[in-house]
Amino acid sequence: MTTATLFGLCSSALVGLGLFGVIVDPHPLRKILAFNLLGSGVFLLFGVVARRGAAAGLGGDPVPQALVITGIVVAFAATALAVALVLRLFEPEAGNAVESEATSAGLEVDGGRS
Amino acid sequence: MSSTMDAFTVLAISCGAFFFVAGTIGLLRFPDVPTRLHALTKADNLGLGLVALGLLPQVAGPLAALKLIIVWLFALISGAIVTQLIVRAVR
Amino acid sequence: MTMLADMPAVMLLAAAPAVPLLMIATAIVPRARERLIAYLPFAPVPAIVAAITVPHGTSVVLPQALLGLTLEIDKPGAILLGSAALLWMAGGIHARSSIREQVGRFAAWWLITLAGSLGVFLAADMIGFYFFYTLVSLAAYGLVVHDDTPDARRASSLYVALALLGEALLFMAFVLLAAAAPGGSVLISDAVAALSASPWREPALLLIILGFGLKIALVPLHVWMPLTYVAAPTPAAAVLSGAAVNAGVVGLIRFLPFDTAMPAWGEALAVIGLLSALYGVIVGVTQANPKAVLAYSSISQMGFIAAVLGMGLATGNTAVPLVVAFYAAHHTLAKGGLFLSLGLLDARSPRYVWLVLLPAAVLALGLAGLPLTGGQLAKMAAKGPLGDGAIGTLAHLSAAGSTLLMLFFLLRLNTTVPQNMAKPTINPPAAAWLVVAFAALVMPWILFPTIVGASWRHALTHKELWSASWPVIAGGVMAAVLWPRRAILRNIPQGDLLILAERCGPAARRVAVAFERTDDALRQWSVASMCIVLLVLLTALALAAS
Amino acid sequence: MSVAAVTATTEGYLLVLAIMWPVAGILVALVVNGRNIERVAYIVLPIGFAIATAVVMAVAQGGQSQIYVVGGWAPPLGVALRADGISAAMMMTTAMVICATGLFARGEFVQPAEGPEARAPYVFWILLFSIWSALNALVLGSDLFNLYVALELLTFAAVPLVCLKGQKETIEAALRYMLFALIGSVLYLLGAVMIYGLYGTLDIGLLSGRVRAEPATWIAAALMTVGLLAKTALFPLHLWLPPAHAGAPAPGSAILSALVVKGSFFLIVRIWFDAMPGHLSFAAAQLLAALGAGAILVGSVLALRQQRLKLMIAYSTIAQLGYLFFIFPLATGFAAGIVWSGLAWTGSWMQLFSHAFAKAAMFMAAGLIAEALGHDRIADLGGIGRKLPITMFAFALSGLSLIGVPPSGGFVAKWLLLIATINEGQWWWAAVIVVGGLLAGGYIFMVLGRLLADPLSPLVIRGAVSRSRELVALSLAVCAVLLGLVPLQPSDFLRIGR
Amino acid sequence: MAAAFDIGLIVLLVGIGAWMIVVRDVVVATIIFVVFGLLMAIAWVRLSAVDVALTEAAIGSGITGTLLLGAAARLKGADAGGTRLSFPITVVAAVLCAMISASLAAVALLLTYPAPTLAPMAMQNLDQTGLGNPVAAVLFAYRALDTLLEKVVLLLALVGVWSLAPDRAWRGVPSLDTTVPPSDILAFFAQILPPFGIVFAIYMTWTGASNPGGAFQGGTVLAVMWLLVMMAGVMRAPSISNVWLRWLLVAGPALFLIVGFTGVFIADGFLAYPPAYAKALIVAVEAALAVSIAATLGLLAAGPPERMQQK
Repeated sequence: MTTATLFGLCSSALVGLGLFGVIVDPHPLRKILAFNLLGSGVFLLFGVVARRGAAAGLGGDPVPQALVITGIVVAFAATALAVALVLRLFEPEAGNAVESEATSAGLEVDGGRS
Repeated sequence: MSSTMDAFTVLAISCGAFFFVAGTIGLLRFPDVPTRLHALTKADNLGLGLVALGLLPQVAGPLAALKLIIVWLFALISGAIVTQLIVRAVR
Repeated sequence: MTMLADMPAVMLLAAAPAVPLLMIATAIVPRARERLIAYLPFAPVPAIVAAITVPHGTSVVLPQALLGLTLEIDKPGAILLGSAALLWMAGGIHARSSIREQVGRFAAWWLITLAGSLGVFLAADMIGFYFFYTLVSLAAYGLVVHDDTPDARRASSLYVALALLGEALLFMAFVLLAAAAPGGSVLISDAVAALSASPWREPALLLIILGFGLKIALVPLHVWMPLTYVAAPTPAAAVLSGAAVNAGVVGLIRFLPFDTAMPAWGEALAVIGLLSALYGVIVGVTQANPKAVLAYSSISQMGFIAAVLGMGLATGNTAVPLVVAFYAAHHTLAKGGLFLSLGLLDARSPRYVWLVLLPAAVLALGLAGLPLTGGQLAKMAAKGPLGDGAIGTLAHLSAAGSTLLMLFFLLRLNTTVPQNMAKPTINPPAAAWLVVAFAALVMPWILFPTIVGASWRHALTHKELWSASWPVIAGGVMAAVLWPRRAILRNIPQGDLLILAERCGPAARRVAVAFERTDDALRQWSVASMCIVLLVLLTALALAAS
Repeated sequence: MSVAAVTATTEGYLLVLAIMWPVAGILVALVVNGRNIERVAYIVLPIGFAIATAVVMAVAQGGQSQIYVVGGWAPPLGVALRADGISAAMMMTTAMVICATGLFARGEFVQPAEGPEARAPYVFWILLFSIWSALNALVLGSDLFNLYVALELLTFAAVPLVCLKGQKETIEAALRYMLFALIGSVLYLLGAVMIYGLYGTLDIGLLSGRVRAEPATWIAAALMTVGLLAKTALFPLHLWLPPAHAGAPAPGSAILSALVVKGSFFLIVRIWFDAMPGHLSFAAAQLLAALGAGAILVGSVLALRQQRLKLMIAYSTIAQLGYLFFIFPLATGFAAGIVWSGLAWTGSWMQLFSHAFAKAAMFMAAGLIAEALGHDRIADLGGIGRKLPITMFAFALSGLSLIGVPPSGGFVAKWLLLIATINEGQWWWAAVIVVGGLLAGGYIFMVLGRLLADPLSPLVIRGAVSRSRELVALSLAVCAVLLGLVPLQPSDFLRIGR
Repeated sequence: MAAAFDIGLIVLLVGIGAWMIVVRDVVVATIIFVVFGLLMAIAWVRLSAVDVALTEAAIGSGITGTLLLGAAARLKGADAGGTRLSFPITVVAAVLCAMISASLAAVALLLTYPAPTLAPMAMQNLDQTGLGNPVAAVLFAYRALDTLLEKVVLLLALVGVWSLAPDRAWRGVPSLDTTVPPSDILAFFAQILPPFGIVFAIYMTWTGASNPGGAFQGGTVLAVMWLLVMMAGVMRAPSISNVWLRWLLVAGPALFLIVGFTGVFIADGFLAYPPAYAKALIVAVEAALAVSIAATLGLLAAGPPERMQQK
């Protein structure tokens, strides 16, 4: 079994684990962690694809490698936004801070269920 | 000459590995985050230092040796910082 | 489908539905909206002129910017158009003086309904027909709900629900027709011509009959009619019962393939029609409210029309559309006139009540085919298609029922008049109403020769007079027997079967609650995210199954 | 599009402009003082609109796809942009709705005349530009990874829009949306990398010639499709949509419901009709349509049961999205044995465009009503129709389009789709479409009835509603109606490029 | 031997990943995640993707870890955990996820050689870009559009994070240092490390043109240094309405965009470079990007402004 195949299996396992975590973890921060695990699994598959495409004196196909770099940055941006949302949601005084037109519209949205 | 050096390398890296194992056990067994960090940093700093030391005779030139030492130093500093941050996080 | 060079005729044709729509456009300006009601009587003027002057067969294809609609006038269309437009005009005159609240809104709904009501008689393509049909069906909602009483709200909710159901059925029917039409043509004539060979013939016919059956209130799809006519303001009830209902009649005329004999469908329709005719009478005599009696009379009359259409379809009689249009036109004027007379009675002092009641009596018995009225000719014309079989005989007998019902109407009217004396505030002019009543009496005599190809003198033979008289006499006898015993007739709630249907309410609610529960469950995070995973697996499997 | 066809067309630079012009707007908006941000919008919106118009003209006149090879690096190494009929039409719809929303939002997101820069206006305009850029990138992209970046750009712009008001409920809704959308994009990415591993390219045009029917392809395609379904909020993956779309401020809801959910749908169509034509099995198409049917039924019934206007409209969006998915069984051409069936194709796009206009108008109308009344409880809307006749008219017109009453885009869409169901012999979907229209009629008239009714208690109007904002809503609703004037036949324009 | 190492690494990765999912404490899970990230970096090296390894270590583990750790610490008091799922549902979820894993594993095993690759094509065209690192060539030449859009994504995420600020704190500063007063040791380290870090970041950005490294990695190192000094209290967090800060954020993407449009006039089109100046232009763009990335990532990790700046 080649390195690529081995890491391909690893990637499959990580994707499954990440998905499982996203589904079952009740804590939103844990969901974000699990999402990152899931993302790592997906990125690893990029690595596997790149490794398999080793040619022209390169250890791997540079295209998927470059894509992963972009992907990691995007995943970080997503994590940052999600974390900011979580923090804002669980702030002790959350919800009252922005008064402007929020309460005046009186719109109640369906309370989410986790 | 080289056999002595090799023996030194083996010895140093083995010691380093021992510290890593010890640190890992501590990480797993200790009750709370600060004590776990305690185990981890000791193991990290010493273990890594010994591994770097052991590798010194094996590298090509003085520049590479310097790199190894710098790596260790940076690991020391960043380890200290990260430990501080983690402790702040859990406190 | 040639576009005639005759521009005034074409313009008139287009103006019939366009003028009311343009009048609505002015409603954007609030001040104009409030004044709009004063101009309601003028909205149907182009239609009246068009119905009289435009040569039959004239057609116009509007530009694509106007949906590319095709308008065409033929004889049945012209008869229906003219009678409906006349009633709309009289109704408009009545509304101008009787509607006092929310006049802007009332006028807007009125004009939309009017445009649709007149447009359906002219539309020659399915899209245009559906467009006008939708206008007349859905906009009538605004007229029904106008008074905003609990009854009006209940009636309008039911009305709009069933109207939407009818729309949906017809939408599907038209799609089936269009799918079978050659070259994607949406012309009604093409689609109906292709229907007999269509693989979708049976479902299409079923949907057509159900859809239009809702509009003409065939039992058991009639439940909305009594509620609606009672709840609507009088002028609105007049135009709805007289003119708007003909949208369903014209639909059946246009969409049933009379050139092919379809005994099964035709006889089924005829039987249901007769059933409605009978049912309307039976339930109608139990009603205390004259408006409700009139509504049940409409159910009965429309049932009669359905029976004529059914027999035409069964035998492949292409003369039926014209006969039915003739009959329906008389019904339009008579029924509309009767509703308007209700509005007049409200305003008249007791001394002059007979001035209203007398013409009303003529109109009412005309519906039963009283000799020398227009109704006699209408019934005569219908005799041909009905034939001499069981159905024909039964249909003829139904005239006795109509007489009974109409006499009950007059008697109910007479007993309720004193209660309505308290509000002399409105004073609708009687002239317009008299014109309608007069037209109901006279128009059939003028048109009769062109319908059946025989002189009106034919109607004055002893045989015909007797044939028209005995049902009236029979009905009179029944009324004389029943009226004193009316107390034993239990007052069946308006909408009769509706009360049974409303029992199904809780069941419907349970279904809705089940949907809500499903949705609640699916919106759980864990369930939804598991659905993703499950769907990935399912999709992959489904892709493999190729 | 074959390999040889990957050469730029003369008007191709417009495609880059369409994506980059709003990006330039974002960058400028970030550095200017917040006070000037609306002035930036006054420049960005009309010129962006002009660019979209120019693309439509170029596509229509050329009669073929407009292609731009970015940086001169042709696929598979580089990335190309491509505008075909549907992208051009999407761009136009996007431009119209965005510009209308911009006009509408002028009244809501203004910097205060005095004092320092305020949060909501600053953020709103940047998000608006971003959504525009992202949508243009989505409809023009022809590279699966480039599309992924565009998709993320869209999500990151949409999420803050949900919670712009800052209430706790909206933040919860935004978080839920964000997390669910993230799962979707990760699955899409997973599918995309598998495709690259299998075929060595991410370019949609090249893929169409290379894709083979094999298990790995099916898994990859399933991952991408379902990931995108999560972002489209197709039943049963709709958990995030009602609170998010109902909680956002009115202009935000308009954009989210009208455009954002359509972005990922567009991508699903790209995958099945451009990247892997002929690989969608009958069973899979039926599965997608079945989910659509579920969306129509559940969404409509739930809309009927809502007590709040915005939630009702949000559930209506779920239902209306369902119709779009009939494109898969009906336009693929299973019955005829050809790869393409024009009726359902045109019908589905008409549904998308008309729903975009109608739903934007409807959310705007709901926003104005909520602004005037201070609440949006359907039961207590009585009499508002009298105070805001234009708003009510806008609501009614857009509602009629949703029901499918002629003349309206919704009618054209349903007509074409229904004829397609008959032609394709899949009458079971016809029943769903008809029932859906009926239920839509139910929830629209439920609200219209309240709007027309007399108020239960004297109406208290909390704030004056600007006439110009009412007219914006009305003009969008009129757009939905005007779409009903197109001929009832397959559109040649929407076929350009295939 | 190599395979054994790989297998060990994989077992460790999966085991740690599983541990992270099941462990109860959020903070512990976060720490495990950081460790996981570092192991991932090693995995990337094993897959001959050094550029990615650096990115993973810096972003995937480093700055993400910082962010999550801070969040976990702040959430300690809050009752953020919902109810755990019932056992049967958990089992169903596990089975479904296992099926996904199994199908992915099947794909991994089914993939055949020769694998399709763009490596030869990337190398052939490398000369035209003037770069020595093919990954950089993909990022800044072949697929520059992705990179540019991704910069916008970053900025947008930042706007999104900022949008969560309370209205009264708009124009304020992120509260990095509010939880615990900074310790002297931290402040000490935070003063010695950054100079090295900055030098390293510049080197990394510069060398990225021909060796592993580049704007992302360099920018991230810069961001981490900045975060460090802010968290240690050595330097105050800036107000988000600071004009200079906003220019800093925009500079990289703006230069990228301008260079892109310049390509329309001096080269083959948008985001094309004339071969003679390709390297110079790309390095200039990378330098500007590194600064902007540093600012963006740092501010993303710092979170929304929460209070006004103390004068």
